[in-house]
Amino acid sequence: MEISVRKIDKTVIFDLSGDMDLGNTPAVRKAFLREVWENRAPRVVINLSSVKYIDSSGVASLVETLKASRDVGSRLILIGLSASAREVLQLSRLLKIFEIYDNEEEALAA
Amino acid sequence: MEISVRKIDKTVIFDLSGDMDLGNTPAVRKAFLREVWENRAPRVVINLSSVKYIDSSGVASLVETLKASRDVGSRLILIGLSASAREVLQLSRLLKIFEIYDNEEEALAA
Amino acid sequence: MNTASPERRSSGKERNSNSDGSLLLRLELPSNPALLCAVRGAIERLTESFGFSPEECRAVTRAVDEPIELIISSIRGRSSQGRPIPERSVQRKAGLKNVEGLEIVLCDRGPAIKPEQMCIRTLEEVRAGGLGLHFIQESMDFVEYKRVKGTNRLRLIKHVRAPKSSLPSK
Amino acid sequence: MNTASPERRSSGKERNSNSDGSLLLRLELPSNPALLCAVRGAIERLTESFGFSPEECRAVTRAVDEPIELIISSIRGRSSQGRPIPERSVQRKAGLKNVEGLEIVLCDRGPAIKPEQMCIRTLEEVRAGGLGLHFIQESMDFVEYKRVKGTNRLRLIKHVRAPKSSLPSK
Ligand SMILES: Nc1ncnc2c1ncn2[C@@H]1O[C@H](COP(=O)(O)OP(=O)(O)O)[C@@H](O)[C@H]1O
Ligand SMILES: Nc1ncnc2c1ncn2[C@@H]1O[C@H](COP(=O)(O)OP(=O)(O)O)[C@@H](O)[C@H]1O
Repeated sequence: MEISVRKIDKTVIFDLSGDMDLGNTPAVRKAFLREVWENRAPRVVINLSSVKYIDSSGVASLVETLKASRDVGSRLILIGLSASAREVLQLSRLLKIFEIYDNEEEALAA
Repeated sequence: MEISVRKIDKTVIFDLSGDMDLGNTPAVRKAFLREVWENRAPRVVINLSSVKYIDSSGVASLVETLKASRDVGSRLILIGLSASAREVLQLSRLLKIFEIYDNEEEALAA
Repeated sequence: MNTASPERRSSGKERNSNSDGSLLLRLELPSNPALLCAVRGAIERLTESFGFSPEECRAVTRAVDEPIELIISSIRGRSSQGRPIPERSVQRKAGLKNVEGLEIVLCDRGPAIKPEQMCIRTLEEVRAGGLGLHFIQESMDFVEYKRVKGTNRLRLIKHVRAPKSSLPSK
Repeated sequence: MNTASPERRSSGKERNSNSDGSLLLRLELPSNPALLCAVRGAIERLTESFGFSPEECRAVTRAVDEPIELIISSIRGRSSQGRPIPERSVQRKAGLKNVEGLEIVLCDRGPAIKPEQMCIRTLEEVRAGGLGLHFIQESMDFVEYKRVKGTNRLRLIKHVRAPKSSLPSK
């Protein structure tokens, strides 16, 4: 799993690629939470378009990031969900909890 | 591996999907050869755009089909090669032996 | 980790099927999360070749991946016990049951699972954790957990509903 | 099935590395071509996680798939011998060698390979067949064949050239 961070105006965008599983969610979670807590960007976008698989620990790290972003008053947006990622959030009944858009354009316009 | 055959004018088009490996090349080979020998279409197109993997037995069945088509005087064209399929033909030094186009349009215009 | 449906549990055919010689594939791996991708890769492709729909392929893959993660976590002491335990191997067998489904048996020699760890939490509240078991239950037709002579055995079965292509016989 | 390069063959480190306890994954399967896809799925994903380039991932996958096909064919009597032989299992081990490459050992209890079967044909003429061994040689850094106590052992090694990400330690 590779993580990189970009900034467009006041939006922080995480680009992830690879699978989000037990092997890397501790690192991913840390990267997300540090960004949310330290920089308190008003909008954080997690780009999952190159993520093939998200497991329950990946879902857990997304939930923790959502909670942290609510705590600091920033908006968390997920984009580029694969069928698998959508199914996992659906199964977890979290599809309606997250703010989700198809792509970056829509997320930045939202 | 799924195989289906279509006809556009005098061109026979095979649409394959799945992997071409030892498990299915006997069936694929048979389908190719029967079409070439029985119907002797002037042009046979093998659409590999949904084929992820071709092994040496798959390459062998393509070579046999090429030889059969030369025997009956028809043209064999391969389209939609994946990076993997291209590499396998390259490794086999067959990339220049086959008539290859990107897509159906180009094959039909050729 | 038994299913709620009693008629499935009492099916003698299903209970014995993993010893009927129809072993398809056996995987053995140390409890290293870096290997999860390889197991998923194998299951993804195997389920495809069984004629499961793409959704079903993903569901079975998830249902195999999640318990292996639970096993790795429990063996590595990341679980509630909180103490590190020597790493043990995880095995997976996939048996073909009369060409009507896929059976997967996960074995590990980690600590026994306590019944209270096996309850699926309600999904009403938004919180991290407790999702793995839920994914497994949602994805499979039959789920059974047993502790036999120091080995945890988790059996998972998924039936093929609309077979597109059947597995070629040997 | 030794490589032409003698300095590789004489490397004691490489010769012993598969017994150094760095087993990553062990796969056991009957000689059924329907399972090839599962083995490829596992190797594809494993090589990705090792940081091999997409081309290298495909090359290693091919180099593992082709000899298993040869084994299946030889066990099933599809090979030159022409007579059916009882099916046996194929095993695969992948060991990590000092985080610098991937070692794969394929074992089978089929008939021994005769030296004359091991020669790679010239690719000058256009004909079907004889490509499998060529794909293996072209794809791997080290290839070695041994017959040990009724077991054929084929060792394949691929070095990681530009590691993008290393396999997390346990
Ligand atoms: N096969 C298993 N091996 C080890 N532990 C298991 C197994 N199945 C379930 N568990 C235990 O079940 C509990 C619940 O798992 P899960 O639903 O994934 O919750 P969480 O997301 O909090 O880990 C965990 O504490 C785990 O230790
Ligand atoms: N590990 C192996 N097990 C069994 N047979 C093998 C093995 N490696 C090579 N062979 C033999 O090597 C020969 C050449 O294989 P290959 O290059 O793929 O040619 P072909 O495409 O004609 O099968 C085959 O006859 C096969 O029986």
